[in-house]
Amino acid sequence: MNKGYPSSAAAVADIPDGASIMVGGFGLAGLPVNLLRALAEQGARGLTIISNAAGRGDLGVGRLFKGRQVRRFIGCFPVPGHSQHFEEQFLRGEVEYECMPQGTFSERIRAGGAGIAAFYTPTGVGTILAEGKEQREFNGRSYVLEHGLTADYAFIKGYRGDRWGNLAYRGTSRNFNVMMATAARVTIAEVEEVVELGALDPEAVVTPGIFVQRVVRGEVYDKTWVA
Amino acid sequence: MNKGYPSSAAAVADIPDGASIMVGGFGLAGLPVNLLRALAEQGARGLTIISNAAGRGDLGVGRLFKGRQVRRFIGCFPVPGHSQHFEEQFLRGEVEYECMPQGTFSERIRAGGAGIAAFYTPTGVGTILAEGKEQREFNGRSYVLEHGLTADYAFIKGYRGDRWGNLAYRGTSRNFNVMMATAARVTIAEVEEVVELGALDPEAVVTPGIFVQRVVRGEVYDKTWVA
Amino acid sequence: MTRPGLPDEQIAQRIAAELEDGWYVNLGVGIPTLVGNCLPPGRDILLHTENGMLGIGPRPPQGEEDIDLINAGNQPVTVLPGSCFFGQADSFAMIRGGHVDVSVLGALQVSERGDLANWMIPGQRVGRVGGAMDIAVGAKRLFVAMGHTTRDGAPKIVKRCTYPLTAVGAVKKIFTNLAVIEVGPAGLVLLEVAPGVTPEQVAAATEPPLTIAPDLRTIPF
Amino acid sequence: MTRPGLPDEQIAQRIAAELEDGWYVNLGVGIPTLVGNCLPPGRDILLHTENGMLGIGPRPPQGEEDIDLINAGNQPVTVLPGSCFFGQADSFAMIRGGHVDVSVLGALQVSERGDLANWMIPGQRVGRVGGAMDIAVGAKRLFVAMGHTTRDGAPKIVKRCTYPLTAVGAVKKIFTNLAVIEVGPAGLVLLEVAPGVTPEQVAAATEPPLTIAPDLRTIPF
Repeated sequence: MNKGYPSSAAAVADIPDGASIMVGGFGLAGLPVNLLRALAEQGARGLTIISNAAGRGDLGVGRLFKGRQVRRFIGCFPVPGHSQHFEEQFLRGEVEYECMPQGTFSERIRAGGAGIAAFYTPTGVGTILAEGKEQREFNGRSYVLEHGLTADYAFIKGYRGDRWGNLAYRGTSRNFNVMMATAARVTIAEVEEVVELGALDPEAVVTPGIFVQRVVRGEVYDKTWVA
Repeated sequence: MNKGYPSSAAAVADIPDGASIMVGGFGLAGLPVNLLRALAEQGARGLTIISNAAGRGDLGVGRLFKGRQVRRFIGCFPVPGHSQHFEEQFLRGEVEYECMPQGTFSERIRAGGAGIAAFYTPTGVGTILAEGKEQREFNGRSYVLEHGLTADYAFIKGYRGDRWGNLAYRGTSRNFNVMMATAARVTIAEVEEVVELGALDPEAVVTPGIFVQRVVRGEVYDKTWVA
Repeated sequence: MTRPGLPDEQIAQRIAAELEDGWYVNLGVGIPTLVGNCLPPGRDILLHTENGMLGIGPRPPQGEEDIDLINAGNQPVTVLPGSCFFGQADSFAMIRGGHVDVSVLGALQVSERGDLANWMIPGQRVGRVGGAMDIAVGAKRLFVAMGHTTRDGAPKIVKRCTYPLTAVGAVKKIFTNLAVIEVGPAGLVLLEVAPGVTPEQVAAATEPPLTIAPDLRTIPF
Repeated sequence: MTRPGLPDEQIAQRIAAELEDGWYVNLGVGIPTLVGNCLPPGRDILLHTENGMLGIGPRPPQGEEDIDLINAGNQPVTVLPGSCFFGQADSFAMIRGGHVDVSVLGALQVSERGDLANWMIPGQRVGRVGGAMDIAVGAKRLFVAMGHTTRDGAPKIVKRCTYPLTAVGAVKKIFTNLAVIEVGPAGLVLLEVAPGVTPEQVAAATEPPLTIAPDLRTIPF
């Protein structure tokens, strides 16, 4: 078993038009920049993008909006003044947008990966984001029914990975990557370093390889801090 | 902030009659033997014990059954021929028993700790363990509604811990400890070694201290293999 | 016109004084973030950030920022002895499961029964909710930190929120430039006023009626 | 009377031959556990144990057992390069989420539509279900490994299970001392017979009707 791919381009080559893709990362931490760049070049269109944010200028999933590759965005936080490609297309009615609370977003993805069809969360009760959703009381408190979320692909970024797909992260770069890895039919992980089997501390593997179908060493990381 | 307690006895001293207690461990791995011993000596009665197994002879929660401290057992797998104290009392009608699938047990505890009131799982559909429970179809498949589970106390065992309650584990000793830590009002962790703040690799902390209220170095560990 | 009462830093300082040893605290953006700069010495107060870290340390010196070490406001942070990391689902399990002792959020409006509106302006078409709704319902205590009125002087503490809600009945205490107000079962209670501010001034800047606490005091510094 | 057909080790060996490179496999107790001893060389087959480990290695030599390294059958295991550990909720997320390629379980009864009964005997009062129900519904493929009949010769492959069910319509293939049988949409299909065993013998030991596969073969060793 070797899940290694020679390049980001090779790892995303088969993604068809209309695919749904989860994209990890919060800020630049854990953002799979190389896979996103490769997908922009590959050119698949009509995509559903499931991502916390909607990109920052051309960065992150912003690049996919810029290239008009996205039909639908499921997320929580298009950054004001920065997610302009998304915003313009959404306001022109060219892109659909499903907005949800970040904890619900995280939990829906975890549920999708864990075979849980739906769950009751207290988040959002009494707000417009719960409108039209089933509500129910448990022990005198109101909860909203939310459904598990899965996707065709997940783009995630680890720090180190091995050929079985085991991943270790660094700092706050785990964020959405951890759940998204579990919830896609094909999870593609880019890592800064591919290491030998056994080189990762088994106590510090955060994403077990069972959740990862493809591993690629990301070509370029610019780790310069941008305020 | 120092969550350290001087002894297992001190850590369990305030547990009242009638308390509900989650107990981690699978086999001897991650079994909080010192806390259980202390609770047997402390003598609280009428307890609800939430534990995968029901003890092996006097070991594990078996000791609590032997001392007739338990009124109700919520679990998955009383070991045949080994959980005799539990079995005798259950068959005589002295102890109640709620049996559930291990994955449902794990997920109910995780949900309890995560503020999820209830969830739909495919496990158990069509079996006697789903009888009387709400069932519902999602995408053509049947699911059973299960509720989050919490407790007054959790007894868990880590390998190393610090005074903030951060815990690292060893091998297969994480098992139920990880979820149970999150689902009790008071989580009491026994560890083999209490280390300085910062001595644990922050990438390998499995139970963040936020979930732990008390930490104690376990007095005695017999790590001899017993077939 | 200069805003009367406390500057943002002092609102943050007043909130920080409220935090007890051993508390786990989540801070939103704006004034809440400033709370992290004035934690009372001698207490272990652990900052939680929903993007996956507990025990966040202060902003690093310029040039030492690390893109893999940020808080939910996308600001660089540092690691302390005792810090740890986790994924977002675990992070919101902490929040929604009631493990965070207090969250401090900014607000556009707070109602007299503790409803919070802080994520969207009426008519705004692009929603960006982030973690606010989860944090508002999940924390053991929800504090709000904000200017007492809008820049135009309109009350932000209102009978009913006219802005889209973040959570219903969630706010426990409100810290503003003018006052500290508790959301009690029978309505709002004025606990403290800023130095030089009278209860009447606070009442005039607040839409719903205020009960004045019998032990009303001036915010001490 | 000696049981005809294959001994348990050979049933396990036949199942092992079915496992493909890169598969994640969960093995129940009994015959399924033996599958771990005869994994085909040259394939990376990763064993999952629901108590929280992926990539379990063989039993250590006597005296080197470690109580912190066990499988779900409470047997000692070892760590391989590439192994990792996790808690039980994550472990069952793997199972229930359909990430495990195949699970092999023992059975008391299997019905012609793939219902599985393997956790309780009718009238038994102390239920001990363990992870069987989750594993049965969650694995991508569920294989059963068992003796073809009870010790008294009664069929264990039945029209309808009379024992309490573990899961409905979950079993894909049955491996016994006599045969390999597939649970197809139109009923049971006899794919292979053990050396020296005839299709008629298998049919006689099986309650529901068997369709004989056009390419029926003898289990090769």
